[in-house]
Amino acid sequence: MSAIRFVTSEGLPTFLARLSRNSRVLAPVVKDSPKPSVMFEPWRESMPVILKKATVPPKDAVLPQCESLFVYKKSKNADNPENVALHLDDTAHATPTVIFACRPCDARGFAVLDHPFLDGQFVDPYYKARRERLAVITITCSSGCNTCFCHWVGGGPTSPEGSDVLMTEIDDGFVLQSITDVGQKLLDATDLSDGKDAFPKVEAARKAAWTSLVPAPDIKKAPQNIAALFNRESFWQKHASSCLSCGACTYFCPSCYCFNITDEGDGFDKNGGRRLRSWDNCMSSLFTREASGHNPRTMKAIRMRNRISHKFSAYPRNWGNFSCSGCGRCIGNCPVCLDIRDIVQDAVAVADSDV
Amino acid sequence: MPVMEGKELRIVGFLCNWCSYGSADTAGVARAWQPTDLRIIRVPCSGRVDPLFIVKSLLNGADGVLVAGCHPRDCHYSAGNFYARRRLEVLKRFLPVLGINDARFEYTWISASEGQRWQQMVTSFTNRIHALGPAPRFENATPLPKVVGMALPPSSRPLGTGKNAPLDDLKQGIKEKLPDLECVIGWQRGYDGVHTAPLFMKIPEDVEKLVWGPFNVANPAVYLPKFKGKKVGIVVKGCDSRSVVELLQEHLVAREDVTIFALPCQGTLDMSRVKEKLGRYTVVDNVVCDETEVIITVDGKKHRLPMNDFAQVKCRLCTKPMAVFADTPLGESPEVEIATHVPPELALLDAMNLDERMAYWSGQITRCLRCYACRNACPMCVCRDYCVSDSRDPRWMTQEADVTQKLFFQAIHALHLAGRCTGCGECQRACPVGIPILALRQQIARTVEELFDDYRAGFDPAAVPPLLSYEVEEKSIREREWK
Amino acid sequence: MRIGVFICHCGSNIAGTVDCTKVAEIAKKFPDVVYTAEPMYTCAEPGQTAMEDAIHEYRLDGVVVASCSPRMHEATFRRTVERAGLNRYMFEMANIREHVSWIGKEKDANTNKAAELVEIAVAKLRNNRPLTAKTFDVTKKVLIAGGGVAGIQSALDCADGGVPVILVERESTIGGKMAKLDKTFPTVDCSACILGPKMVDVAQHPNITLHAYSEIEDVSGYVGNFSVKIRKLATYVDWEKCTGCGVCSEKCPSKKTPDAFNEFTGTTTAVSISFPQAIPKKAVINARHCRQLTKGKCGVCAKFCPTGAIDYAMQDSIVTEEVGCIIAATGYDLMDWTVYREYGGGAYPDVITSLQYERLLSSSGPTGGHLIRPSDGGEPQNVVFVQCVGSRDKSIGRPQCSAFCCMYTAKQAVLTKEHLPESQSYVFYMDIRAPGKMYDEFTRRAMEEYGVEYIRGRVSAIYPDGLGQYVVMGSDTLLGEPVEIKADLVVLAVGIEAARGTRALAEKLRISYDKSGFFMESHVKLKPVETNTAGVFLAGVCQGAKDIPASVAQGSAAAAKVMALFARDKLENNPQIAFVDLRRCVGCGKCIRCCPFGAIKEKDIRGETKAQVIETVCQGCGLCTSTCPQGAAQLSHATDNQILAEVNALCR
Amino acid sequence: MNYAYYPGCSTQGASTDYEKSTRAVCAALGMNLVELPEWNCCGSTPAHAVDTELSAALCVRNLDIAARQESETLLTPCPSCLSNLKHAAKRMQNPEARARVNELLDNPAASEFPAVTSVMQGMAAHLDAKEIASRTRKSLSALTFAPYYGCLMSRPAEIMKFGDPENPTLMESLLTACSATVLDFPLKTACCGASYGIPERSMTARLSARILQLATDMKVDAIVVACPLCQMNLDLRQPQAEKAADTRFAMPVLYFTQALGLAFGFSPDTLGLEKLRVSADSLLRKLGTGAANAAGSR
Repeated sequence: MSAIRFVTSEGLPTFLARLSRNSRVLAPVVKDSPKPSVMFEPWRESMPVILKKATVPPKDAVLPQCESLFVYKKSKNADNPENVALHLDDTAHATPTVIFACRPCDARGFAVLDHPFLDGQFVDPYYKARRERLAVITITCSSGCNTCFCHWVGGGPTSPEGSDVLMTEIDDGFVLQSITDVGQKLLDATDLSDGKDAFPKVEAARKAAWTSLVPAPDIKKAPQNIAALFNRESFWQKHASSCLSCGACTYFCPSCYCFNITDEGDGFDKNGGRRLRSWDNCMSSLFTREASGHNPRTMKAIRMRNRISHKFSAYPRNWGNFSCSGCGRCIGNCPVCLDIRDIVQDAVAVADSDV
Repeated sequence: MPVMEGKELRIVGFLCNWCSYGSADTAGVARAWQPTDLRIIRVPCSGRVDPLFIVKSLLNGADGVLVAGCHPRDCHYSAGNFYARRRLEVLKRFLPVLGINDARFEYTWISASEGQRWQQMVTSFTNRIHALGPAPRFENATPLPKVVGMALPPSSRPLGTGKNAPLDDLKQGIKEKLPDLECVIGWQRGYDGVHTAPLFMKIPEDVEKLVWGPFNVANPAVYLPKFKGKKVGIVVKGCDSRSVVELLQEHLVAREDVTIFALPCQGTLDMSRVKEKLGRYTVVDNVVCDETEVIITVDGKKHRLPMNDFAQVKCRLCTKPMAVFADTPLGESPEVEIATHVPPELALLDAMNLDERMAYWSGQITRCLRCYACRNACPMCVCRDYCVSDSRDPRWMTQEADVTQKLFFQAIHALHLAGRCTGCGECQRACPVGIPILALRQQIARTVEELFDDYRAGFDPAAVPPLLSYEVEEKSIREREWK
Repeated sequence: MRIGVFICHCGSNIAGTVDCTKVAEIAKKFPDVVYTAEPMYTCAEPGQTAMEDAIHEYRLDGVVVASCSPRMHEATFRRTVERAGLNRYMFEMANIREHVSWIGKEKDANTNKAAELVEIAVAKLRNNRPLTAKTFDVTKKVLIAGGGVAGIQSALDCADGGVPVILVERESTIGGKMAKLDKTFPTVDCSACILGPKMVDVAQHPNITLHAYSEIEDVSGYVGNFSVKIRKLATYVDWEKCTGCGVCSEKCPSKKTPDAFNEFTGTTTAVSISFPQAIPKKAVINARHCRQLTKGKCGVCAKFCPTGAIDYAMQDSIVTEEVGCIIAATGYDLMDWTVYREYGGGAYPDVITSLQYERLLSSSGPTGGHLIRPSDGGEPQNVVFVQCVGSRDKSIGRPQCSAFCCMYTAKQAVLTKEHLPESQSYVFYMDIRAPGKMYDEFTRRAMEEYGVEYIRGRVSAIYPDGLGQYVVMGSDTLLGEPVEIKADLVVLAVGIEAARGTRALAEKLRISYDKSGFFMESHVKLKPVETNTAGVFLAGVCQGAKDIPASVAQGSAAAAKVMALFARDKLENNPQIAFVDLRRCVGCGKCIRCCPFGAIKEKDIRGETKAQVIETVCQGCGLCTSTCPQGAAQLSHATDNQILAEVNALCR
Repeated sequence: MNYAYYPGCSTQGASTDYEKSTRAVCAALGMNLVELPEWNCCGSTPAHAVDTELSAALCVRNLDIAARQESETLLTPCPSCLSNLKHAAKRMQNPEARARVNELLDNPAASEFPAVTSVMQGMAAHLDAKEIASRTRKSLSALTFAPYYGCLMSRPAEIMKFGDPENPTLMESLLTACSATVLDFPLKTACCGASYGIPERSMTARLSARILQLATDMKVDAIVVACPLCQMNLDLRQPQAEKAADTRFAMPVLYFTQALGLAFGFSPDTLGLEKLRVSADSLLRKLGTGAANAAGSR
């Protein structure tokens, strides 16, 4: 039986303060700017938290924009300058972290990332260290939105996947429901009052959320249909003609995890040499440019094919589900309003009509 | 090897091989005592000094940077220092907008015989830097939490929805020319009624999808260079046409290859404000335009958006609602009141002191994810796949996600746009996290205007961009006045 | 890499204020440094030998020498490492003498700074690449622009030395300004008599091809291999047929044509030969005054020409010459003195320029050498000479001295007395500049033997007195009094400027020019004949004001430079030049627009426009590198990465 | 059309004839001169030599009055006043100077001042030559004039903006519009020596004599001037100049407004011709106009 707790809106700061005793708490906050954005930031006393969907998903908590895989230092002996000593530190640094008030789509992103980083033949130690120290408190959505399509891809406004705690807003506060053991422990460690009585209200709110959605089309055939279109360049060209090849889709995607590895600095530097892992963007021409200068994906259409195929065909074949949680950020962020939903639907339809 | 802790500050000098390096030698031969802070990097010519070397130095811990070259007209390479003078002056006026004290950077001319002058120069510059103290660093700045709201400047003309624009005539015009063209770039309805997406018209049926109105925010000129060598048409707003002019100027498209279709623009919407106004919604029920407002109904709720309140800032300041030139212009260009208002993004910075600006940028730039939407949406960012920001040779930047790297990229972008930026604002519009980066380009555009006879990019395809030319006697540059 | 660092003591020059041992200790810890040494004198033979030995013994593939300025010994050490088998560019210098030990007294700070300069050098060296020079052929032919006395001298010297010469002259005759002079100082011998024979030699020399009435249209190429397009202006007279008989000119009805050769002191005919000794002695039609060409009817000259040389349909033509060197000898023009409103601004007929006066004195001039006032033809009694009109006058932006006016003014005053013994000459001067051989003696004679009255002071105004004379107001600064002189004729010693079109030519030749438009020499003192463009040399006043003997001397000097260059069969380029990474290049042409040498051209590579460096033309300034936004254009030995390595060593 | 008008002190005493003729001619041209209320000295000769800021403050006070009247143009007949007013306006563009001058004033000066210009330029801008010609009642074709501007009117060129500083021609255009013959007078901008009128009278006499001599040699009927000080030197002090040159000139020296006034048909009294030290009767006879009441007697 999961733990169910209740917190009033006014009680949230106390709750967050309690959480941040043992962990870094990442909570959404509005960044002031002509075009305001909502970012996850480590919670501090009196930081005004906003419960809006964040502009950038909290993926950074497990897969930072840039991290040092290892740092090395070189030193020389003045008596024999040819003799260089090397010291290498490859500790995986991880801080216990609670993500507060991400959305179900964000949380599902972690579930997507877990497969390649934890489940395959190779376990990524850096990811693992962070993931194991992570707890996710998700706030369920009260309605759909113009760019979201979580319910197309197997999720929904109240989907619990990837979450440790689900939080739902009701008229006078929030009900928190643990989903996992981690969540249960997390709630148990707080002094929040019991919320069982309010749970019917929660169920009503969740149901209302679902009914607000525009019905989803059937894209179950996407994996095979997209694969069937692999060699149809014209299809991809049509859908990529307006693409600018930037990373406004991938870098903001809760489930994109491509990275690049570069070496920076020198062992003799004060800061040492660093092997960096940083986000990479499959829509960029550089993504596949080889050292020789050759590039198998010079055309953006082919890069678009890669992105769509990976999310809706290759990944599902490997891991079962789409590597897309339908958050819609790639649509809303795209400077030229490219819509991944159109591409997927079109792929399903075009390939179907071929048969 | 650090500077002498507590005694020296980090001062970097870029000296041309022929005159100024020689003057430092002459000073040495004359045993002219100098402070020990300066470290000299020898370059062939002051024209070789990319302003970005200076920005990089200053962002990465230099407390002062001094560039010296041959006196004007004495350049070993005839004109290197003339170009350097323009570029370095632009840089000098750019640094403060980042929050870097421009007194930390100086450039000067000195001949190989002027050893004594070199001694004075090094001494006075070093004293100046010591008086300023160690340079504050971005990574240590406390981010400025609150940004003051920006006042909207008065509009240069009545803004409207363009509902009466002769769209049908335009469609007809496009259809007539379409057979000779690879395609015509325009706008079509996007994923819902309040968004448009680029449209590439190839067949007459495509032309029917063309839309015109306040949702046509994207600048279609960004696609033009890809069509180099092919016949292509483009539908433009006035601002977009300035980008086309710049591309023509840089020979990235040929005039004979591009057919320009134009309608007078009455303004486009600031989509971030529209988004705020509409809030989270599921379905757009209806979009209706009357002359001056857009009425949007979402999820059954009606919102009125007067253009005067919801247009992009650049539309309020627009001086060119109609294309600079077009092959098929339709409609009359509205009367525009030419007033020079400082764009609000820039006015905001103007009102801050250097420390505040540094804090402002460190607060804003942190959330940059280096997605490069700003760069890729910029019609003048023609390097594309070979941008120096993500190359190893040359290797200007690392992949590190720190404030200096992120800000340095913005400096690269802004300086590479010097004299080329038309202020279309696509960089800032494209930024998913709303970093007000346009201000950096605006500062450079303002500087270019001040220095080079009110030069504004994007009006004359035959103009020589000011940073690619020089005057022997510069009217507005007084580089010799510092001592 | 395996880098060796040599910290030179330079006796006590460096070691006196820098702890060299400590610098060497620190340097040992720099990346890739495997060897350090502290020679007493690295540049001395033992020092160089030790370096060569160390390179062999420690298998060094890069060397840093921390010593004096690279401007002193970079070339020396490059040769040293080359002898030891390294590429000469795998070498860097740290200047720890001029920039450290000689300018700072604190040993700690100096040592620290020296070590850091070594660190920068090592950082740079780690990014260095071997570079090799390329060789190319030389076209042993010279083009000389300008047929004044300097150009004539260069042409004759080169031609005598066996070098084929292409002489290009803008006017219809060579001779330049000297041909217009009546007499020359200080000997007062006839200008035409001494210049004439040289002009004839030019015409007759088998090695000289003369293009008169021609202009330089375009210059491309580089030292050893210039290609020059010459625009031969339409003369409307077929010079192959013209014998210079002058019948056309005699018969021409358009007699009011302004006479440029006579400085507009008289008139000539629309078809004419500028003066009797002209070379080539060929007629030219002035198209703006020819009735046939302006109104379409006349044709008198064509009718009378005994050889049928008149060709009214003639067009400009272009000839291209391939040459290895170019000598610019384009001379000067008088500045526009009418900016001096206080001298009447050109409104008074009897206020004339010294060159006009020269034509009035000349027996081949419009008056046949009879000295008269232009306004009424009367003989002037009082002649006032005003010096420094447009020279040494900052108020009109001409601070420079025109160098020869003092002397010719004295000469003209002397000639005035000889022509009109009853006349009285006055000279307003600032200083008398007579530094040449027999010059000062000559001005003294003017004063003492010819009674010329020299008044030290400037003239503030000249105005007609309403009674037929001019009042020349000035001050006598020796007496401290204002002076007023009634003059019948006023001769202005008008300052000179570079000949019209000089700036355009400079741009074609890619050389620089100073404020007055004179070409810039490569070094004010040590390279007065060379320019910064290899293979382009200067002769005569185009480089700066000078008199006839100095122009002749520079003409010969330029010829010597040409012949020295042509003594080699192959030339070698400097490998420190730009190159373009074709993958990065988007063909935007910004580098082409900026390059001061025209050393980058567009090239079509697989259907895409790309920039390409012309290796023999590039001088290695690196402007393209700092201009190219993609970092596609890179300057060898000063690439972005090399300079960034230095910046990163200092700032991080 | 209304024009703010700053008469300057000379017009109140030594050159009331200039003032009278200026007002008469302006009225005839349809220019309504609105005298600045409570104007003060422009700070000429003594003040500007002693204290530039105080002298500027004096001018600025006048400029400020004009600014508050919201006039577009401020006219003054006297070149010395004009020069001071223009210099003061220029000086006020420097924020530091402005601050110091403001300290001297009761209230800070207006941020912008109306354009200051000479009456002569004001007339030329007001009506073109053709229109001026159309107002001529009496042709001056019988008369030959030497136009004399003096040293101040056109200098320094960048401040006074009076055309070619060595060879202004505005007066010529006004007078030729009235059919007078106007010679190209080479000394039109030469110094009359006014500045040394008190300390070194002999120099003034010599400089004035040169001007008078040239005009005499050029056989003009009169010298026409635009400056009260020049007029005084050439006219009132003509005997001194004659003594210095040891000759007799008897050269009438008129204000250009007087010459124009004659052409417009005003009586000599209206134009104050009686104030001339050297009688203008010879001119009037040539024109066929009656002599002035109390023409200057010699």
